[in-house]
This record gives sequence, C-alpha cells and structure tokens, in this order.
Amino acid sequence: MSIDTVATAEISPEHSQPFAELGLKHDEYQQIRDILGRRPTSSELAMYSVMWSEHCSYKSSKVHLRQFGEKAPKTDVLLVGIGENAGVVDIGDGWAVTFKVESHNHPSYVEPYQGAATGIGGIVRDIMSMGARPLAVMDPLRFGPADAPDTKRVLPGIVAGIGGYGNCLGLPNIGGEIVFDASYSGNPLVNALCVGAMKHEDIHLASAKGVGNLVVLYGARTGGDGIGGVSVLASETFSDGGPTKRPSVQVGDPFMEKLLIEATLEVLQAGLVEGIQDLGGAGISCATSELASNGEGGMHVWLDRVLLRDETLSPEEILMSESQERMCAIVRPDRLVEFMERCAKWEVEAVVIGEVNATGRLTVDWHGERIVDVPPRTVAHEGPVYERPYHRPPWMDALQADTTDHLERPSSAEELKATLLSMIAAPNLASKSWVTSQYDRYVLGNTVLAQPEDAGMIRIDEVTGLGVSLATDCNGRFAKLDPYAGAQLALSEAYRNVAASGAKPLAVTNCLNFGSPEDPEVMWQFAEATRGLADGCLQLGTPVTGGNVSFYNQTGDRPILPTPVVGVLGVISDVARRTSITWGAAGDYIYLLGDTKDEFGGSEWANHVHGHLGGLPPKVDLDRERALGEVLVAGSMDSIFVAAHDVSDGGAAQVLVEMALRAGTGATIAVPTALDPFVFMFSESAGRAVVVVRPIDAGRLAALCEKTGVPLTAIGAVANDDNLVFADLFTVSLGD
Amino acid sequence: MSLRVGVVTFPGSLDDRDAARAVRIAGGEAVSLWHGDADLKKVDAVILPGGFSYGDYLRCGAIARFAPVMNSVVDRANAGMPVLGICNGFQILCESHLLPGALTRNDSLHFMCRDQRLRIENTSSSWTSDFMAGQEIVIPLKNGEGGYVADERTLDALEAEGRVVARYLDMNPNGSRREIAGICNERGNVVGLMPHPEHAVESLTGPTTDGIPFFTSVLKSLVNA
Amino acid sequence: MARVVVDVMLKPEILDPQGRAVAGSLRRLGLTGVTDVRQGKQFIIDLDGVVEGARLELLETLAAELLSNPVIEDYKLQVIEDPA
Amino acid sequence: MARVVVDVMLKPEILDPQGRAVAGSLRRLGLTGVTDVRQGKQFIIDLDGVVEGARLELLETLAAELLSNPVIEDYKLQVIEDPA
Ligand SMILES: Nc1ncnc2c1ncn2[C@@H]1O[C@H](COP(=O)(O)OP(=O)(O)O)[C@@H](O)[C@H]1O
Ligand SMILES: [Mg+2]
Repeated sequence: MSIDTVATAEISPEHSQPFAELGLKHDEYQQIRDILGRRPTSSELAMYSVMWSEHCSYKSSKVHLRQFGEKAPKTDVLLVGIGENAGVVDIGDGWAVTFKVESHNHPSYVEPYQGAATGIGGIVRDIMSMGARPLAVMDPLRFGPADAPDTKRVLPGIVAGIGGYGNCLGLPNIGGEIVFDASYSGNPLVNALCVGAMKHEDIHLASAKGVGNLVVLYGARTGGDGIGGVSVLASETFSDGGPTKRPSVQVGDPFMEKLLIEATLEVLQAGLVEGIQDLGGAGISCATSELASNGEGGMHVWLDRVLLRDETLSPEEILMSESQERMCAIVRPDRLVEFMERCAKWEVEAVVIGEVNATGRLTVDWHGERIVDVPPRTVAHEGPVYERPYHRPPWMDALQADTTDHLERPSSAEELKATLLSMIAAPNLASKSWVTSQYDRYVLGNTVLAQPEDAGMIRIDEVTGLGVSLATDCNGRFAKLDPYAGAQLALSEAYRNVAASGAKPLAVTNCLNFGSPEDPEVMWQFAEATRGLADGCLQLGTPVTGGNVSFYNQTGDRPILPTPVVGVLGVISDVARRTSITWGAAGDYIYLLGDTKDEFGGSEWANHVHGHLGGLPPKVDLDRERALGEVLVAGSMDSIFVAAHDVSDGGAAQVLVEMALRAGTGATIAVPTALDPFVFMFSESAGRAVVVVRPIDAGRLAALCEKTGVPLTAIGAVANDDNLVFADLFTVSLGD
Repeated sequence: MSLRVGVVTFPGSLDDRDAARAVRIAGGEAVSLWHGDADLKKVDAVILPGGFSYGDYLRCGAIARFAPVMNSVVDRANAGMPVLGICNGFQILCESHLLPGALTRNDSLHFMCRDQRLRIENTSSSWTSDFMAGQEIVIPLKNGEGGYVADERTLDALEAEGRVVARYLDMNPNGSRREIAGICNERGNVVGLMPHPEHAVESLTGPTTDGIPFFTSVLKSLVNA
Repeated sequence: MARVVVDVMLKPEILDPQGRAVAGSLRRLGLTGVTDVRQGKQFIIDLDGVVEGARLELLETLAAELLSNPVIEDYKLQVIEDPA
Repeated sequence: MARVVVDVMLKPEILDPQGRAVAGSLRRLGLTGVTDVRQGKQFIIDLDGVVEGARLELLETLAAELLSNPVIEDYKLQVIEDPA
C-alpha cells in the first residue's frame, strides 16, 4: 500500500485529486493549495474535506448564527458561551450546568435503531467533554403521518434506539416531543438533548494546553465507521483491489459509553486532564485540529499508534473515522500512568497518539512518514464562509392570505363535543405514553418531573434541592407561516413550559432543522428563524448557549417544515416547590392566565380537522410571555399553585383534558362570557397558562396578576367525580 | 454503630447510587463494593443493584455472575447473609443459582417503565419483614427482560414454601409465570425482585415511598439477628 | 413437514459489541487463543408440507427483509425436509 | 485456526415470545403452514490452533454455563477445524 506523503505531494503538484467526490468545490480545493503552498496529501485532503463540510464548518449558517453572540442579552450566568462543545450556565452555589441539543436525522432514516442510538451517544459525549456528569436526556422527534408506511418503518426503531441506548447508559429520559406531519415523510427528525452538571472548578475545555503534554485517545477502537466518501482516497492508496468493505452504518455500544463516562469522570475528578474533546463528526481530524488550534497551536500525532478494529484501514480513513464511544484527552506526562490506570480500572483502552508543541503546525506521521503538515486553525476554524443568497418565497403572500376564516367551525354543543373528542385523539395531541413508557425516567434518582409534565426537572444538589428544568418546543407549521415569529413562538413555548414548572428560565439551546441551504427560499426561512430567535432571546434575557444546525432535510426538492427546535433551561432553588400539572382537591379554583384571541393559523384544529395550513401564526408578545413567567415562578415560590399547565397545541380544552386525566378527577368549566366557546376551547394564542389554586389563595393570585399586569380569568373548579363539564354545553367522562 | 450494607458496582451497573441512597434513608451505612474485588469489607448485607451489567450482552446477569465479588457473595449468602438483587441483580442471583428459575424477554418485547402495583406475599424474608402480610404497594418497574420463568415443579414449590415474595397486581407487565415479581431462597435471606424499591424512597423523586420497608426490614432483621 | 433454519449475523465490517463482550468473558474464564467472537440470531421455522418453488422464494425474501436487517446483517437459510 | 459454532435455543417447554411474534408476522406476510417458530442465539468463535482435549472440554463447559443458561436453554456445539 503506497502512502501519499508531504514529500511526494511537494514533487507531484500536477497529481489530480478527487476533491469533488469529497464534496469540495474547486475554489475550496484551490484555497487549500494556497494555504499549504502545495497540493494537499490525500490525508490532508481528507481532513480539510470533512472539516470544511457543512456539518462541521457551518459555512452556510455561520453568518446568521453570529447574531446569537452579537445580540446576546447582558447576563452574568454564562460561564462558557457559543463555540465550545456546549455552553455552560451558572446556576448558583458553585454549580454549573451544560446542555445542548443536536440532530441525527439522516442516520436515523437509514438505520432507525442505530441512528437514533448513536445520536444519544454523541450528544452525551459533548456534555462529558465539558467536564460535566451527564444527568438526563430528551428527544424531540418528528415523523411523517402516523399511519404512513415510512413512519411505521422508522418510528419503532428510532424509539427503541433512543430507549435502548439511553436506558443502558443509565440516563433518565425526562422529556421530548413527538410530532407528525407529512413534510417529515422520508425525512424524520431525531434531535437529542443532554444536560449535565459540574462544579465551576471542574469545567474543562477542548484545548491542547502545555507544550510537551500528551494526546491520549481512549474508549472504543477505531473502525471504518462513517468514512463514506474518503474510501475514494483509501482505494487510491491500495495497490490491490482496494480496501475491505466499510460499514454502511455505525453501531452504538452503550455499555462502552457508560464505561467511558465513569472513566472520564474519574480522570477529571482526579485532576489528570488538561484539556478534553469528544470524537464526533470528523473523528480524529476534528479532535486534533480543534484541540491544537484552541491550545498552544501545535501538535504532533503518530497515527499508526491508534488502536484499530480493522487493520486494513488507511491513514486517511483513520483520520476520518466516526467510530463511536471515543474521547481524546490532553494529559501531563507525569500524570499519564495514573490516567492509564483509571482507564484500565473501567476496562477502557487508551493509547498516547500525540504530543502538544508550539510549532503552530499540526503534523501527522504514519510509520515514520510525514503525511500531514498543516496550520490547525485553517482546518478547524478558518474554513470557508458563505453568504448564501436568499429571498422571501413568492408563495408566502398567498399562504398568509389563505387564512382560517373560511374554515367551518363547530357551533352547537354536539359539534363542539365531537370536535374535542376528535382533537384529543389526534396523533399530535394524544398521550405519548406508548413511547415514553419505553424510557427509564427513574435512574439516578433525581428526576422530579418527567413526561407528561410541561418540563423535565432534575435535582442537582441533594442537600439544598437546587435543580434545573428543561423543555424543548417547536411548531413547524407556525414557522412555515412566518419563520421569524415561528422561532419566537418556539422560544416562548419552551420558556413558558419551564416557568410553569416553577423554574426561572435562564438560557437557550437550539437545533435548527431546515431543507437545503442552496435553495434561496429555504435559506430565507433559516435567516428569518435565526433572526427571530436571536431577537427573542435578547428580549427575554435568555442567551443562546449553543446548538446545532441540520440542513438538507428534504425529500427531492420538497423541504421539511422549517423546524427550529428550541430548548430552554431554567433553575429552581428548591425542587420541592416544583409545580406539576396534577390538580388536587375538589373545589380548588381553575384560572386561565393571559389573553385568548381568535387565532387559528397553523393551529392543531386547522391541521387535524381541516388539513389546512395558512394565514398567520398566533401573535408573539414576549413582554407578556415574560410577565406570565414572573407570575408562574413567583406563584411557585409563594406556593400559591396546586397545579399549572401551559396552553399551546390544541388550546385550553386540550390542557383541561390533560390535567383531568393526569389527576383522575374532572372539573366544571364555565366558558368566559367574553369568549366564543370555540375560540375559548381551541385557540392557540400564546402567553397563556391554566393554573389551579386553593380557594384561600385566590386573593394572593389576583394580587400577583395585578402587580404584573397578567390577565386573570376564573374558568371553573375541580370536581370530585370523573366528569369534565363544560357548563351549558356538554360533559365528557374521563372513563371514555 | 449503624449497620453496613454493601452495594456492588459491576461495569454497567446503573442504580447503585440509588440503592446506596435508599440504604442511607433507611438509616444504614452504604458501602460500595467493586465487582473485581472479592473483599466484602465486613458488610452485614449486600445489594446487587439494577442496571445493564456488561451491557446485558449475551444474557442479563450472565457475565456478572463470574465476577470475583460474586464468589464471596455466594459463600456469605449460603452462610445466611442477607442479599437483595434488584432487577439486573435478580437476574444475577438466578444466573448464580442462589435463586431458582430465570428471567426472560418481556412478552410485550418492549422495555417497560411504569409505576407498578404489587402485593407483598411473604413478610418473613430478611428484606420484607417490615411489611404487613398482603400489603399492597406501588413502586417503579423498568425492565426489558423481567419475565420470570421456572418449571412447574419449581413454581409449585415456591408457592408451597411461601417463597413468592411479591406478585404483580392490575396487570402482568412482562409475562412472568404466576405474576411473580420477586422470590426468596429457602432461608429467606436471599431475595430477588424485578421492580425497583430504591426508586420509591422519596416522595419527591418516586411515585411513593413504599420502597423504604425493604431496606428498614434488613436493618431490623440484622439488629435482631 | 419441513424445518427451515435461518442464521442471521451482523455483516463482518459492522461492530458487534455483544460478540466483543462474550470474547472478553471467554478469555477471563481461561479460554486461550480467542481471535474473534460474533453473536447472531437463529430462527427455527417449522412448516407443514414441503418447502420449494414460490414458498421457498417467499421464505428467502422474508429472511432477507424481515428476519434480517439488510443494512447491517447477512443471513443464511437452510431447508431440512422432514427433520427428526 | 479453528471455528466453533454454538447454537443456543430456549427449551421447548419455555414460552418464546419473540418466536411467537416472528411466526405472527411470517403468517401476516403470506407464509402458509407455519406451525412453530423458535428464536435462538448463535455464537461464532474463532480460535488459533486446534480445538481438542482440555480446550474442547473447557469450551463445552463454557457453552453449557456461560453461553447458555441450563435452566431455560439448550445448546449445540460444532467444531469446524480450519474453515474458509
Ligand atoms: N443553532 C446553533 N445555535 C447556537 N450555536 C450553535 C448552533 N449550531 C452550532 N452551534 C455551535 O457551534 C459549535 C460547533 O458545533 P458542533 O460542530 O455541532 O459542535 P460539536 O462538534 O462539539 O458537536 C458549538 O459550539 C455549537 O454549540
Ligand atoms: Mg463536540
């Protein structure tokens, strides 16, 4: 097998290279030649091609994502901001929390079980690489129509994969989303969120500090996983018929990941680690170049020392391999022995593959021959940046003009009841316990709230009760009707869910799932959604700490609904005062907070009953959202609430049914005189929540709303039987 | 001095922290034991916690059974030391033949996590003496391979000798023969349980606190011993 | 009656964590010279009548698409006419 | 080098929910005359050197006590000297 070395590259400038097959544009290839002052070796070409890919370089999104930094609200809670593996937030008492959501959409379409499983594995390693102990996961999912064959193919595997990996890893699943829409047929969305915690002093970064320190690769062995295109190069270097077959799919090993977590936490606790980085997309290429360019700037790697699962791998493939369950640590030579011992204790293989230096170059040798010699920054951080053209789609006007006004509305009591019964059975609104019962929500013993609550809540400090609350949301139909407002509505819904649980919203993560950035109309949706999210976060005072972008989500030229999934993290000083959605004693008062308007554009009613998508989404009023949040948090602190539940998909009626079912007792509801019953029940106006209080606390609630200017409407009381009565209209029995 | 209850950590154990917390809440001292270390550190009782030891690859509990610590556990158990195996721990006890039968794939073929109602059938074992006979409790159940099986003779013997410690109520979540959720050995010191009492020791994080008596039982039985 | 045995194995290039774990414990329990272990599934299907023609073809299809996952697994199908 | 193949099957008297589920879908997909389906495991163990004497005995023990659970499973062990 012949190696393409730096030496050969220098004397063979004319040698033609398959840059196009590797997804590089001609000018990008030229740029690489200019950086190096020669043609790249095949290994260097492999590195640049993968690091400059959309997935790793964010070349199409960077210019828009910048706003998250530029418009970041003044805040002192952000300990580590965008740019690291995940942002870190100060929650007090010396505790720090890190969280991030990432996509694994395409792999989950190809092989649902393994794709979803490795999605969980990847985000967990991101959290670990900040020095945190992973504490919980969440899984926002999108599928085609519930009854579509494609959905039947991918859904069971995806759910089993998330459960199979997360359960075996010992991380509770505390929430997520399951949404069905035709636009996701053939392109399901599998987003995975992980949250972890650490003490401030334990925060670690992906930087190769300290000349002479060693680069240790540990965890699973390196195989030919996910090297896709590069085999083009590999086959070049093989004199014979080419390399042995490469895996089409990556298989996750949750057991190895569990050992990796325990081993990593031990070496971090023992202070044996100077810098640490997970191996995700682009594997060793990404880890070494990012570590080097964040650190002293130089690093040398002996690539032949990497422990392999498949001895036939070529150096290009080893550099690119995306084998799972691997981490990379920077270790002082005098700590190496102890580092190795701790890994051995957990039966985790580890090997020194390199050394930090101050040469300003990343050099890689293969059996004594120099195959890579590059400035690491040009690989990791100075990739191409594109100002992709975008424009508002001409069809937007027609779409927004096609309002819901002409849709036939139920008016009689019978029609309203029939509509409610049909709505609560709709795939998007019906109970998701058939999925969540496959997830362990108890492991680690700190889960305070999980599905079907508004937000997932975990206890961080068992002594003080300090905890965090998380929710992810996005209504893609709203985002389609108005991407700017849609992103803000996703933000406000997640914000509201966290506040409803009693926690103060602090920070935001996001996963921007869109179609092809090369389609100017999709790019416009992306630009609008990012702008909306950045503006919204500024107004709500919750900084974006990190996230992920997933482009090219489309079947043929039909893109998915723009789906900017927003995750909000809140802090609660004592989880004992959490607010659940379960209401209590008969006679307790039920109130609706916020204003209900006639807003049905993109609503579940229009979608489920009429299959209609048009008009404008509900109006965004973030100041109202913020005021509502204050009431929900203050009410929890003053223990005013028996229960609280945010109002979103399906409207107030849906919320009341969910609360009644959860509690197993009904209620008597009186439609406010000012409202049309249909609007009251099914409108999806933002900035609303249903709260339940003991009669004696009614006054305190009124005063609180008075102070914050949040509209308060009494709508009924908890009953002692299992009938949900809409006075003067109809009754539904929880039995049926 | 408070009694020492060992909690074994195998590679892939997940609920070891929870089991230790439960022991502390019940008033005992939790001592962590390592799978590779035969030394039981002078503990008075041992808990084999839930999880996926060795990934549950091959067969649940099959590989953990051969861990050095298990030789000591088996010896001490045969000498009467109280041992509780929860979920994966139950599977390990069966694989080590400290308990009869085996646990097989749920008949639903799905992992199932739910708050499960049980009836305590035996209040003379080291781990259930603090319950009232016939007491009904609700604690979390979470497993993919929790279907208890054994041949008819063994099942009849278990029933006859009152060695069925707990039975599922309302629904049989995993196809266990005769709704068996937990059993004990002849002596009553070794108990295997599929549901998770250690996840029901705080009202904040569990559906109930019905799990506590499992842990107070052993502490009392040790004092009285 | 006939018996059809279908063996399903992960493709050689696909990581097999279970096989790895088994190899590890075989070695720990004193078995020397273990170079590789793969863990697969075996289906034993008993049928009335003979297995040939369309029925055999259908079985092949089902083995390829239902019993195994063509993305990551290979399968082997043997027919054993009247076993016992 | 040698290859040892160990097949592990649930004992006939033990209920096999996976086999039952497979039988169901085979029938749904049009396969007629299915009387029974059992799903088991197959281990393919590659070893250096020959498998005989004490080494073979050890393998038998490991197949009986590690690879299978005698309470619910039966096993079948075949040795294939130098495969290929
Ligand atoms: N939509 C987004 N919003 C905010 N930050 C983002 C977004 N997408 C990516 N980022 C940030 O860009 C950086 C690189 O992302 P990524 O390459 O996915 O990190 P990793 O490789 O560690 O998963 C990270 O800090 C990530 O948080
Ligand atoms: Mg990372």
